[in-house]
Parts: sequence; structure tokens; C-alpha cells
Amino acid sequence: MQVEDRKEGDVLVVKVLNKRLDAQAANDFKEKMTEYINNGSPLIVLNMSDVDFVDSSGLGAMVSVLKLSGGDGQLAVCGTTERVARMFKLTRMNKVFSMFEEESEAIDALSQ
Amino acid sequence: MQVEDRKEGDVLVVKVLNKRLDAQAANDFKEKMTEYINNGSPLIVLNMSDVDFVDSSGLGAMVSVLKLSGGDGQLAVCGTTERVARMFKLTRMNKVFSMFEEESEAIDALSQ
Amino acid sequence: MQIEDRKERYKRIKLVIASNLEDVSLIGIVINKLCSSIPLSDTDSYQIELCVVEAVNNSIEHAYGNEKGHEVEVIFTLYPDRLIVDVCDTGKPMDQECMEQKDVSPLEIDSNDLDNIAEQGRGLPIIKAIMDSMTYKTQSGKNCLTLKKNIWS
Amino acid sequence: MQIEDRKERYKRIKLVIASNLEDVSLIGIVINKLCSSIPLSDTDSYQIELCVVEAVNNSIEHAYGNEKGHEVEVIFTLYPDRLIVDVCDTGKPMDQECMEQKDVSPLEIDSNDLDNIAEQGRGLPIIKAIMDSMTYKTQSGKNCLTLKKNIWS
Ligand SMILES: Nc1ncnc2c1ncn2[C@@H]1O[C@H](COP(=O)(O)OP(=O)(O)O)[C@@H](O)[C@H]1O
Ligand SMILES: Nc1ncnc2c1ncn2[C@@H]1O[C@H](COP(=O)(O)OP(=O)(O)O)[C@@H](O)[C@H]1O
Repeated sequence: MQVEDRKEGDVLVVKVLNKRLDAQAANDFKEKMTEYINNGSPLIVLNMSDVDFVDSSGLGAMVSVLKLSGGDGQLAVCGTTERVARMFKLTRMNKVFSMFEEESEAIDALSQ
Repeated sequence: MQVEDRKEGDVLVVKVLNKRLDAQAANDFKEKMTEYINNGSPLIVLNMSDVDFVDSSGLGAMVSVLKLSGGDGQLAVCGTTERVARMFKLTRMNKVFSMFEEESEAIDALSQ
Repeated sequence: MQIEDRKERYKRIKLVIASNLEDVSLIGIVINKLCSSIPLSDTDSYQIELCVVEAVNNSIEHAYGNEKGHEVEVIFTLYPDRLIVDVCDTGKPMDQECMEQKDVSPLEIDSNDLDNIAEQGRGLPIIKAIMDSMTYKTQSGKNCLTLKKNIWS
Repeated sequence: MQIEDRKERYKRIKLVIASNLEDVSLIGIVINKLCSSIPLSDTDSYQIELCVVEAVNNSIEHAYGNEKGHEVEVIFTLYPDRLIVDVCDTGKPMDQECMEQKDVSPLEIDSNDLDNIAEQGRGLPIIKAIMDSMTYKTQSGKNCLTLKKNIWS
């Protein structure tokens, strides 16, 4: 599980570099994100533009991170590929996560 | 094994529609081509532009057809994809068959 | 695979991995490619990949309890009008209850009630939502989840 | 597949088809995709696909004499620095001679002497020309041709 991070004002932008957020990557993803949250980054934009596969374990890990972060005022998701967006729709996760096409929109939304 | 044929002057242009000219298709290919030759089409252009895989059985079938047709004054090959052209080179078949990029060049060459 | 006359035309390939989550992506990549070369659309191929990956994960996590060194078999059979994928293991069989309860409804949620949104339990509902049928059978120590998708061509 | 500790990191998937030429293209498509997702170049992926298809055809045609109802196994193992593909059957073993004679030289031909250009016998020479090594072993009724390709990454 590889991620890349940078600060934009108060917002931490975390880009997932793995192509697959699946059962193998889920735990590692959860641990990495938990570390960010525990290290005092309450506002996080998750850039998923490199991820082209998410399964129910990956989704579960994202839900767990969302809970830990304190909800969708604290965590926003951007750049999901079409197939991943479809998976979010199927599982109603598009209503649970704040989702944006562009990273800049997601940063703006959390910065307000 | 599917082919499409049409006449251009004295030349019969045969286009292979299968994507694979492999061990499964080889015999059928040989039979179809033999029929063309026996039915009095001595000048044949074989358009391979739809074929993206040829194995040694497919190649063997082509050699057998070339022999039956009477040699490379009678049979020309055109439109091989890059990967198939590479396979012809590896097996020196680029020196055995008259090969052309464009169908029109192959037709011209046999029409002379 | 049994010896059989092919009365009905089909193509078949069996994929086998060890019960190791690291290798599941290989199954996913292969199933996706097999579907797209039928050809199915990118969306259909991805969705079938997802279902097969969910089923394989379940075999590893639930049937084998994440114990390494077992095998998960995926048998891909393409008929003229339908695709059948069997996902088989030799671990602990699934309770029939799990199959029956898992209707499409568990995907419905109250998106305002974050605390009550589950982190698990979406595998079988996803499969039910995407495939045309899903059946489960245990026979002489081998458990197979059979997924069917009709193909309109 | 044996139970084993993964001391050296690798990914492995086994592909199985019946001894039926109709299903060989499935193996080809899958091997090509697995290679391109390593990632290898299109050319390398195609060439490895070609080698594996040649080996599978040989198992069906020579080891099983085109008799249906047997199995051909292809085991794809990706190590950090090399790719190993085993193609296995339980048919008639190959003469060691066939392996040894088939140097790259049979691909050399006199292109002016059409009558003497062979219609067969290019499978093993093609494999030898493309792969970094090719070995053949028979053990307790199972014959495996092992192909190795080094990976530069
Ligand atoms: N292949 C299987 N073998 C045994 N039990 C299974 C299998 N697949 C599913 N189950 C059972 O059904 C339950 C629901 O599965 P699923 O919907 O995929 O969600 P999850 O895997 O996240 O728990 C699992 O928790 C498990 O108890
Ligand atoms: N898997 C195999 N089992 C038994 N014999 C084999 C096998 N592969 C190759 N051979 C033998 O080696 C010979 C050369 O094989 P190859 O170079 O692939 O050419 P071809 O298959 O066109 O004859 C075959 O004719 C056969 O006698």
C-alpha cells in the first residue's frame, strides 16, 4: 500500500498510489490513514485517481476511516475512476462520502 | 475460420477475419485456401490486418498454401500487424513470403 | 474438470491460486480480461471481476479462515448465451443462512447514520446485485459458489 | 501446488484447460494479460504468449496425440527478477532428443528452396529463441516444460 501526501493549508491531501484497494491492501490502508488522523490531520482529501479497483474490503476500510475521521465534514474523496464510482453507487457509498471530481473542489469544500 | 474474398482484376484478395491463426484454425485455413487455388485463382493476396496472433501451426499452414499456390509470384501477404510481422521475422518467413504493408501494393505486385 | 462430450458449445479455463490474498489480484486481472475478450463492455467486465474477487476473498477469509496453503479454484465457462463462474474451496462450508439472508437490501443504508453503516457484509449482496444468479453447493468436501451472467449478443 | 513458505516473494496462478485446441486461445489471452500487467512491453507479452501457446499445443498434439479429456496445466510464477512458466501434461513424455536437437538453427532456412521449407517443427525453436531457458522434466507421470524469462526492472 503506497500513498503520497502533501499539505494544502489546513487540508492534508493523500493520494493512493496502488491500483487496487482490495482485501490485501485494506488493512495497510486503514493503518496508514489512522496514523494521519492520530497525528493531527483532521481534514483529509483522499485522491483516488490512480485506483482502478475497489472491493468490499477496501470499501469497508474507507468506511472505518471515515468514522475515525469524524464524518464527511472531515474527509472528502476525489478523482474516483468511472468503474470505482459505479461501485460506490452500487453500495450507496456515494451518499456516505463527500465525493468530488477534481482535487481542488475537494480541498475547497473542506477548507470552508 | 472466417475469410472474406473479392476479385481485383486477375487477383483474388482474401481477408482473414479471425483474430488468431493458430493450431485450432490452421487446418480450416488450409482447406479454405486450397479450395480457392483449386477453383482456379492462381493469384492471391492474403490480407492479414485483422490477425493479431499467429503460431507455428498457423505459419506452417501458410507455408503449405504458398507451396500449393506455386510460390511467391502467385501469393502475396499484406497488412500484417507489428507483432505478427515480428513472428515472421523470427522464423525468417519474411524472406519466404512477398510481404507488403498496403493491400494495394500487394495487388499491384501480383498484377504485373 | 470432467471428461465430457461438448454437446453444447463452450470454452472453459480453470484458474487456481493458493489461499493467499496476495494472489487474488491475479484472478481479478485474468477474469476481467477473459470477460472483455468475449467481448463484454468494460463496465460488465469490471463488475464480474468484482464479484469473482469477492467470492475468492470469502473462500480465503471464511472457508479457510485466512490459513495459507489451501487452494481456491475458479472455473470460467463461456456458453453462447451465458457465462458461468464457479468459485470452489475445500474449507468450512458456508451456512445456508448466509446465502439466503443476503438479499440486495443490505446495500440500502441510512447515509445520515454513520455509526450504523457496516464495515463488512457487502460481498454477497454485491454479487447478488450484479449477477443473474448465485447458488452454493457442497459435495464431497468441495464447496462451490456458482455465479451466472446471461450474455446478450 | 505445494504448500510452502514464501521465502522469496512471488505471485502464482495456475491455469488449466482440457486437451482441446479450442481452449488454447484462453491460455494465450490470459498469459498475454498477466505479462502486460507485470508490466512487460506489448512485444514481450506477445512473445511469451506465443511460447506458452506453442508448449500447450505440443502437450495436446504430441503428449496426448490430440485425444480429448486430458488436462494441460500452465503455472505462471512471477518472481521479482524472473518469470517462470511451467506447462505440464500427463501424456507421453517427450524424447530428450527433441529438446536437444531443437537449437535455434532450425529457424534458419534457404528461402529460395521453397520445397524444402518445413511446415512443422518450429515450436521448440521459437521457444528457445525467445525464452532465457527451457527445461523438460518427467516426474511420477507428470511432464513439465519449464520456461524462464528474466525480467529487467
Ligand atoms: N465462501 C464462504 N465460506 C464460508 N462462509 C462464507 C463464505 N462466503 C461468505 N460466508 C459467510 O457469509 C458472510 C457474509 O459474507 P459477505 O457478504 O461476503 O461479507 P464479509 O465477507 O464482508 O463478511 C461472511 O461473514 C461469512 O460468515
Ligand atoms: N510436450 C511434448 N510431448 C511430447 N513430445 C513433444 C512435446 N513437445 C514437442 N514434442 C516433440 O518434439 C517435436 C518438435 O516439436 P516442435 O518444435 O514444437 O514442432 P511441431 O510441434 O511442429 O512438430 C514434435 O514433433 C514432438 O515429436
